[in-house]
Amino acid sequence: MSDTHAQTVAYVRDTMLDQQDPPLNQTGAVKWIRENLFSGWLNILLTLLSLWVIYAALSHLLPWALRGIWDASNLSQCREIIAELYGPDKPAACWAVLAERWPQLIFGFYPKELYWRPILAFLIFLAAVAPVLFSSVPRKMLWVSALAPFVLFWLIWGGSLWGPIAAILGFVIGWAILTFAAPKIGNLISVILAIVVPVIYWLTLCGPLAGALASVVPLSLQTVPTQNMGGFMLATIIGVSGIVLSLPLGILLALGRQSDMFIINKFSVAFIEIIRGVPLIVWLFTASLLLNYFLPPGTNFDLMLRVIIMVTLFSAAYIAEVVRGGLAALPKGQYEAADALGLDYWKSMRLIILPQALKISIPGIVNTFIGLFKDTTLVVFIGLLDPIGLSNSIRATTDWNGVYWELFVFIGLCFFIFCFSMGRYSLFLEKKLRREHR
Amino acid sequence: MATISDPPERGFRLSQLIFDTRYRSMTIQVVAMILIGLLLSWLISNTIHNLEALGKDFDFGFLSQPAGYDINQQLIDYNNQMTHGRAALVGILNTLLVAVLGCALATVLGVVAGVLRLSNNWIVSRLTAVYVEGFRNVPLLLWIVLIFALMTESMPTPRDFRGEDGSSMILGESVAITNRGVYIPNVVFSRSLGGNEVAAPEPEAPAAAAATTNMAGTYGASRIATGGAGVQTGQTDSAATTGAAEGSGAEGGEVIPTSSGWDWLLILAVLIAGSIGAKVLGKRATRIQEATGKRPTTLPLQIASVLVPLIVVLVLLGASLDKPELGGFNFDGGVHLRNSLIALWLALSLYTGAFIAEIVRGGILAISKGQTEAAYALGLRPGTTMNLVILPQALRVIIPPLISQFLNLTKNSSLAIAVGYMDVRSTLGGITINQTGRELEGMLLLGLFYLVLSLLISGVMNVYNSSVKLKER
Amino acid sequence: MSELATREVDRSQMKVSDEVAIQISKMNKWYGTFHVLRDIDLTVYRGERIVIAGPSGSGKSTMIRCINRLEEHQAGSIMVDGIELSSDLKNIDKIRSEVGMCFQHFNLFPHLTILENCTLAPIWVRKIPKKQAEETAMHFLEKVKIPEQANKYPGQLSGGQQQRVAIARSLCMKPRIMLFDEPTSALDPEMIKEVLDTMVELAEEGMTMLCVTHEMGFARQVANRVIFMDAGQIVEQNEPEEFFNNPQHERTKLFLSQILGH
Amino acid sequence: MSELATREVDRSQMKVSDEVAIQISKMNKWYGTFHVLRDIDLTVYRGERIVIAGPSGSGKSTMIRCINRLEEHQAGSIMVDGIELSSDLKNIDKIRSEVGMCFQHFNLFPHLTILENCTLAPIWVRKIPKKQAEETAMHFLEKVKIPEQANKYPGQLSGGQQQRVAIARSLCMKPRIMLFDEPTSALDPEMIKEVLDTMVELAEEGMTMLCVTHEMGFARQVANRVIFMDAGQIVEQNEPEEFFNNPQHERTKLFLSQILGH
Amino acid sequence: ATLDDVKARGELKCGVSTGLAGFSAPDANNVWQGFDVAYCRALAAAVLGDPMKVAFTQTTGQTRFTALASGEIDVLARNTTWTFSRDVDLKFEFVGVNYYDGQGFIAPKSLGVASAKELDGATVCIQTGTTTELNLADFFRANNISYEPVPIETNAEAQQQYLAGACDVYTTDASGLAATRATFETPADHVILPEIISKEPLGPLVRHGDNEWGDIARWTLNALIAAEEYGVTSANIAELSSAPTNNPEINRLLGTEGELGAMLGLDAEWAKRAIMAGGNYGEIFEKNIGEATPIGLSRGLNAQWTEGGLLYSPPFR
Ligand SMILES: Nc1ncnc2c1ncn2[C@@H]1O[C@H](COP(=O)(O)OP(=O)(O)OP(=O)(O)O)[C@@H](O)[C@H]1O
Ligand SMILES: Nc1ncnc2c1ncn2[C@@H]1O[C@H](COP(=O)(O)OP(=O)(O)OP(=O)(O)O)[C@@H](O)[C@H]1O
Ligand SMILES: NC(=O)CC[C@H](N)C(=O)O
Ligand SMILES: [Mg+2]
Ligand SMILES: [Mg+2]
Repeated sequence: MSDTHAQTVAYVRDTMLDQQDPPLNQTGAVKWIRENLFSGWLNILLTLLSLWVIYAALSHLLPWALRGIWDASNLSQCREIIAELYGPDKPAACWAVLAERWPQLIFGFYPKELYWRPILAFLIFLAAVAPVLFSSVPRKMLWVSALAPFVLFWLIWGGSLWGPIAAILGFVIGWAILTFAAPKIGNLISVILAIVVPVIYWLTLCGPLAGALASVVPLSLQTVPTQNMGGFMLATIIGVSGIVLSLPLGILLALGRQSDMFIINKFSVAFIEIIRGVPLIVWLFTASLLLNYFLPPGTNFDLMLRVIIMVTLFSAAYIAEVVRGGLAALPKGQYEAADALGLDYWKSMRLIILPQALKISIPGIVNTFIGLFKDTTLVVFIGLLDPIGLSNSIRATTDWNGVYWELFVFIGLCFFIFCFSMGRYSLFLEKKLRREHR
Repeated sequence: MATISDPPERGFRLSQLIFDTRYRSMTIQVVAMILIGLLLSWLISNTIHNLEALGKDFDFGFLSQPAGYDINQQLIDYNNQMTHGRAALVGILNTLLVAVLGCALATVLGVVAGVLRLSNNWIVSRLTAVYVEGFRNVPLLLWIVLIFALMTESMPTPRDFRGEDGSSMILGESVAITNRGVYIPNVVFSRSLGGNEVAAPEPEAPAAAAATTNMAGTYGASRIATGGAGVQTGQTDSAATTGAAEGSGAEGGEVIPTSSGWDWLLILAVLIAGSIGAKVLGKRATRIQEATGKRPTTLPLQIASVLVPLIVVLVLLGASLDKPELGGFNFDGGVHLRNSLIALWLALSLYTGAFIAEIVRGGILAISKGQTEAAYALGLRPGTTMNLVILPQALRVIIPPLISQFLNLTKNSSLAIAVGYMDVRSTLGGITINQTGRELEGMLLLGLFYLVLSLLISGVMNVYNSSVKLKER
Repeated sequence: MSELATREVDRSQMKVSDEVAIQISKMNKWYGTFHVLRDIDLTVYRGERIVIAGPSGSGKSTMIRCINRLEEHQAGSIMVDGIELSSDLKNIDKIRSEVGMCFQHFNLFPHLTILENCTLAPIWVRKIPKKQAEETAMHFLEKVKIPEQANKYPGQLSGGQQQRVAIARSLCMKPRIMLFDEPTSALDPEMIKEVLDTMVELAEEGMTMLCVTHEMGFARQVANRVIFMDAGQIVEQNEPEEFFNNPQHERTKLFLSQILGH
Repeated sequence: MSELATREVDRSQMKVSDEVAIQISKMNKWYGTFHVLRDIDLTVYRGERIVIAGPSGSGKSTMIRCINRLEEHQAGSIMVDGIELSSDLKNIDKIRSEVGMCFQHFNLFPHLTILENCTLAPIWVRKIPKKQAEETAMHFLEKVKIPEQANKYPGQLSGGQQQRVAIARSLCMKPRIMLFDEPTSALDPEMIKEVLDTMVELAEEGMTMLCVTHEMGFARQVANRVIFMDAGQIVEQNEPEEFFNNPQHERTKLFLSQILGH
Repeated sequence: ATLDDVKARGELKCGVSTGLAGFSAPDANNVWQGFDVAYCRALAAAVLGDPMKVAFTQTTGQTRFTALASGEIDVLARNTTWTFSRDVDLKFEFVGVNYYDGQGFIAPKSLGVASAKELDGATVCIQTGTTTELNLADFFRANNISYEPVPIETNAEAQQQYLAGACDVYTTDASGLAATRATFETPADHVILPEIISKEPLGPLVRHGDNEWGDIARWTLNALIAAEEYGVTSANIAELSSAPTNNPEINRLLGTEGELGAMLGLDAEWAKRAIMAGGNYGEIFEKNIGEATPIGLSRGLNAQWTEGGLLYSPPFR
């Protein structure tokens, strides 16, 4: 080695340096503004443009919203008040329509004195989803979640408590068959039995049993017919039932689509493609107009129920595709390891494959649910009174003829809050998953 | 050493139906088949019974009966004496129109917003986040209704354009934005391939026509035409001048400029030929680069190869602009983009654009930072890196969900019902069903139309998917 | 290997019975038209420890996986514990619960803790009470020296630790036959030693073992028999002593010269 | 390592000139408020082979990346080939086309074949005719012993092959300075030998090289200088001989004791 | 049979419009009010004994017939025009006429049109799925003038479009025009053009085929009309029905004489309850759309035949 570099060779540090603060232009507001807003002419241009957009939007919206009138009994009165307060031609909102009609927008035509029931139901619902959504909530709460659907049904529709109880009994029967009979008669048969027996029970015994019990101990709430439900309550009921019901169906369809069995596979593919290929609104029209053609003469069931079924099928097809993506993302080794341990198909699905595939698919599933919730507005076209439908009928009255923005803003905000928080939840999950398996 | 036992008998036992992997799946499938068959036949027999009970039959004859209703926006010839089938066709075309327009605008919006959302400019990325979250989290129906209301409530009526102090048209008096829609100039040809009518020799007519054409010439230079052909300023200039020359040169019977399908076909063909030419130029550049290492500049040539033939054809056809003018109740002439179309189009594009923005953002983020760094470390410029390294990879991630967004947009266009846009659901699935009472047949046809459309689109997607997959492994 | 070499394994202690554990005869397998396994004939007696060696791509993994029916063979027959492998689901389930497998790529279940990974199959297949399953699991985790990781998730472990979990998991089913596919590939030399020690212990307890590995130290110390495969065929099989010192086949000689020279 | 050790590298053959290739002075870098690099002073002469060692997280990769301006430094200066690294885009382009980099995680372009990966930059940056670029690429692929893989995609190669492609790709630009970030992390011992051989060859041709590695054999045989980093600082630098036999700093001693004991 | 279904359900399902002032609209207390609604209430009172046992379904011009055909509603009372094809081809049964109407146009005064014939080139708002749509097409074709239709789903939307100036005129049944205009801020700024371009007999309808149910619906309507003719009002009905009067027609109507109720499959007091639900036809008219209301429709053609109108109930015998 040449000795030209003697000064750089044999360098030994004697004291360790302390950590210094970064230079000022590397932190603080100055750096931030320079880097984030004014680096380069394109950026400056974009910044100025954005500032202008923000100014334009706010300068129109804010005065209108803040000047708003909260206290008036009809639109012309409201306009008079505005003219009096701010002079003519000054834009101002008439929030009074919300002050007067908000119960209608939220509960539809649900009897006023029974508002406590949907509110209580909503609280129970929140308690029931908590353990499903957040793993920090005690696992025991899952029992609440399992029972909640029945309680919620009873609270919202009223009627005898025995109906839901008799229905629960069906599930108990199925569970009993699975746990007690399976070792004796084999898995496949017991699964079939566990499905068939409860269905027979629901179709035949369930009703009379509930009736008999009710005649002994009548435990019942005032019945509220479906037509009286509307507004966000309706959207929530349809959305939540659709979500809860479509998930298992979607998973089954996804498994079917992954299956090697020709007929099962093709059936699942056809089902998924047909459902997804046609707009929801056409399906809703089918539910409201054509379903009666397909059912035995004389059957006639609730429009809301039909809508829920359609919405469930529709989102199940979407969920199936999302879950299929999750299944495909799992490495083949996971299937093999489960096989090598001696787990059978359903056990390996339940214990190994689905828990992982579902975790991967959660963001997609949540997005499907957001979509489903937003799509509940389409029921307005088949005569159910969702928030948009109600806004139309509020506008149809003499008092509030001509009110648009206030209602739209309110409805939009409510949906935004719902959907945005669902979206945030899915982000939260995504981050949590990333932390768990690096 | 134990003796080896013979392989067990290969006889067939009943239990094999359940426990043997080969037969088990057969058993399950046969059972499934039977169940599905039973379900279908049950549904069909119910339908037959119900139809009988109602005294209805299953018959598509209604498609050939006269419709009796008018449709405001027709891409093909239609009047209320034509059949329901024709009306359905008009609806189908309207659906396709708004779907194509929507997909185009949504892609532009989505790509721009997706890229801006990744911008390191804080305000810009926040603002696009507000756009994306705002549109994603509020029902589309609400946006459609809202935009529709915004347009009808806050734009001036055609009446307001009358008088001195009223609203005025923009872009050199050629575009009128009213609460009934937007009126834009139309491109017409004085030597149309479909043949031109000659104005009746009324005394004032030639003068008026000449005046109109002259005006086109005067304003043509300073105007950007937004007509169907997407013509640009340069040609408008020359075309309009030609029109003016035509106008003043003609004596007696004035030729009325019109446009026919043939003209547009010719223009389309020229455009396609031009872009093929541009592609050939690009290929040649690549060949030169491969041979010498230097890539010749081709962009101006490529642009010219598209534009020059187009200008020539427009001049030959004698293109001019037919501007909207305030008539009795409405504007006459030009192209009328109705409110319903605009509201639906904007709402669909803005809404879908928000989803596309997320897809684009995700696609770009999915290409790991390492790829950019590797390209930079090799000395590639950012532009080249984008073209050769990032985009080819990001597109694979982006295109499949992008296409399913297109599918969603197409299906969502059925919300046209909210603004009275006459799409296929409103004609075939709405008025026709209502007037004829053929809901079963009508809904079936409607569902089939959407199904075929979406199968076509997803077929295209599958072809794309498998073509890029092949390249990778 | 130096460590292993110093340890004296009393090979006579390990029991080899006359009972046949695995009987493969004239087994052939194709991937599409690619003939991976050709006319494999192999008899494994209960308690034998067999090492399978061979160049990459020679079909070692494929053969092991056929014994578990993770791959289907197309000709010939495989009998495990006297049961023929066919499409019969009941037989497959029975065999799989008797044959443990430790994968080249571990295939741990990332959504379960280490302990849950180990107890899952005993609880659901063997129907063992949870408490007892956990005790067994802890026993084996201690054997591979990672009891303190029991409540972590696989993602939180280093590669070597993961591989040891995979070994422990397959042992928790207390299988009579164990298949190891390169069980030391992800380990650094120090770790390799630990894992091989565990396997030696198992061997001493009389478990039937098939082990694909290139750690010839292990073969020398523990195996009854070394099988050398190439291009889908068993080229040579012999006792370790003979195999290493006096290879018969040209291909074997070439391979050994590379491995030993490394 | 034994192979390398047997090979006699004639260190005096490798040219080290007086010309300064890289001059780093008082360079500091922060990630947010985290001070990653502190007062780095380093002069590299043309033709030098420098090995950078240090515990994980000590800032080795970060320093290397600063030289390529994949990371921006916030204080002090870096001069490469006499050009100061600043925000000037033209300078950056110039420097990047002179400085090759081989990443710890390869960062191959998965949508291009091996050959296309190697010819992309020569064609678009150096403006070399395609044919000629391909010839150069094949030359380097042969050097790393994978010419037969030229038309495969990165996804079809094993980790070791990928790493060799990464090395070949960076060499195809014929850079005057090469930065290697742990170029042997994914290779098995046999392959490690091959790759190190290639690097020795390059060194003999007089390329300036900075190499982050823990293969102390390489350091001993090839390097002019070993730099030891800890907590964002250069703690010690010396000729290999001195560095290994007679470390000065406590931290160095501790580190060497671990590495050598392994 | 529909009657049994309704009785079993304990509720009458009635289709109304999506909100047309005076004809059907829910008030702030969620109670439906209006002229069409009153008929449904009367029918519910007759069949179920309680006028409040009605479930109202909002239908648009497009959805109403399918809703009725599919059995989603039992009766449609939604200012629907009785036409040949609806009766025969769509397989419905109109049970009578509760309002004789015709199609008209409304235009802003400022537009300066005096006649519909001056509307060449105008933009016209129409509700889709209505006879209006077809009449309009015929009218403009017959007069050889052109127009631009703006199809709209509900009356509320049409009103919005019209007021915002998105269409020059709005056309629908004259009664609907009056109802709509009544809700305007300044009704006086709008004129209803003199032309009535069609006949629009509006009435309730039921499905074809179930004649018993059709009879009940028909005779409930007739009972309301007859009650006005005979001077039976909600004020005096209690008195008139307590004992047979000397008018046998009234006696038969109110069930104090004869078996009319039983013939319908109802009890004897069905008509009495129907009338008590909201009064006789005249009372319903005056309360919901009459001259004292903001809608301010005069009886006109809808007066009793005895007063020069067209209302004529067949005899209760
Ligand atoms: N799914 C497959 N389709 C086609 N060929 C395959 C498939 N799986 C494996 N092969 C081929 O079968 C041969 C044997 O593979 P196998 O995994 O058994 O090799 P191995 O001996 O375990 O090698 P290694 O030591 O690398 O693990 C290889 O040449 C491989 O390319
Ligand atoms: N983008 C970043 N943001 C914040 N901290 C970072 C970032 N990148 C690296 N660091 C931190 O900087 C330090 C130096 O990282 P660097 O990659 O240079 O380490 P290294 O010496 O190369 O280690 P290894 O040998 O593990 O590759 C580490 O402590 C790391 O956590
Ligand atoms: N405007 C309406 O909704 C009803 C219109 C007309 N009476 C019809 O039956 O079609
Ligand atoms: Mg293998
Ligand atoms: Mg590093």
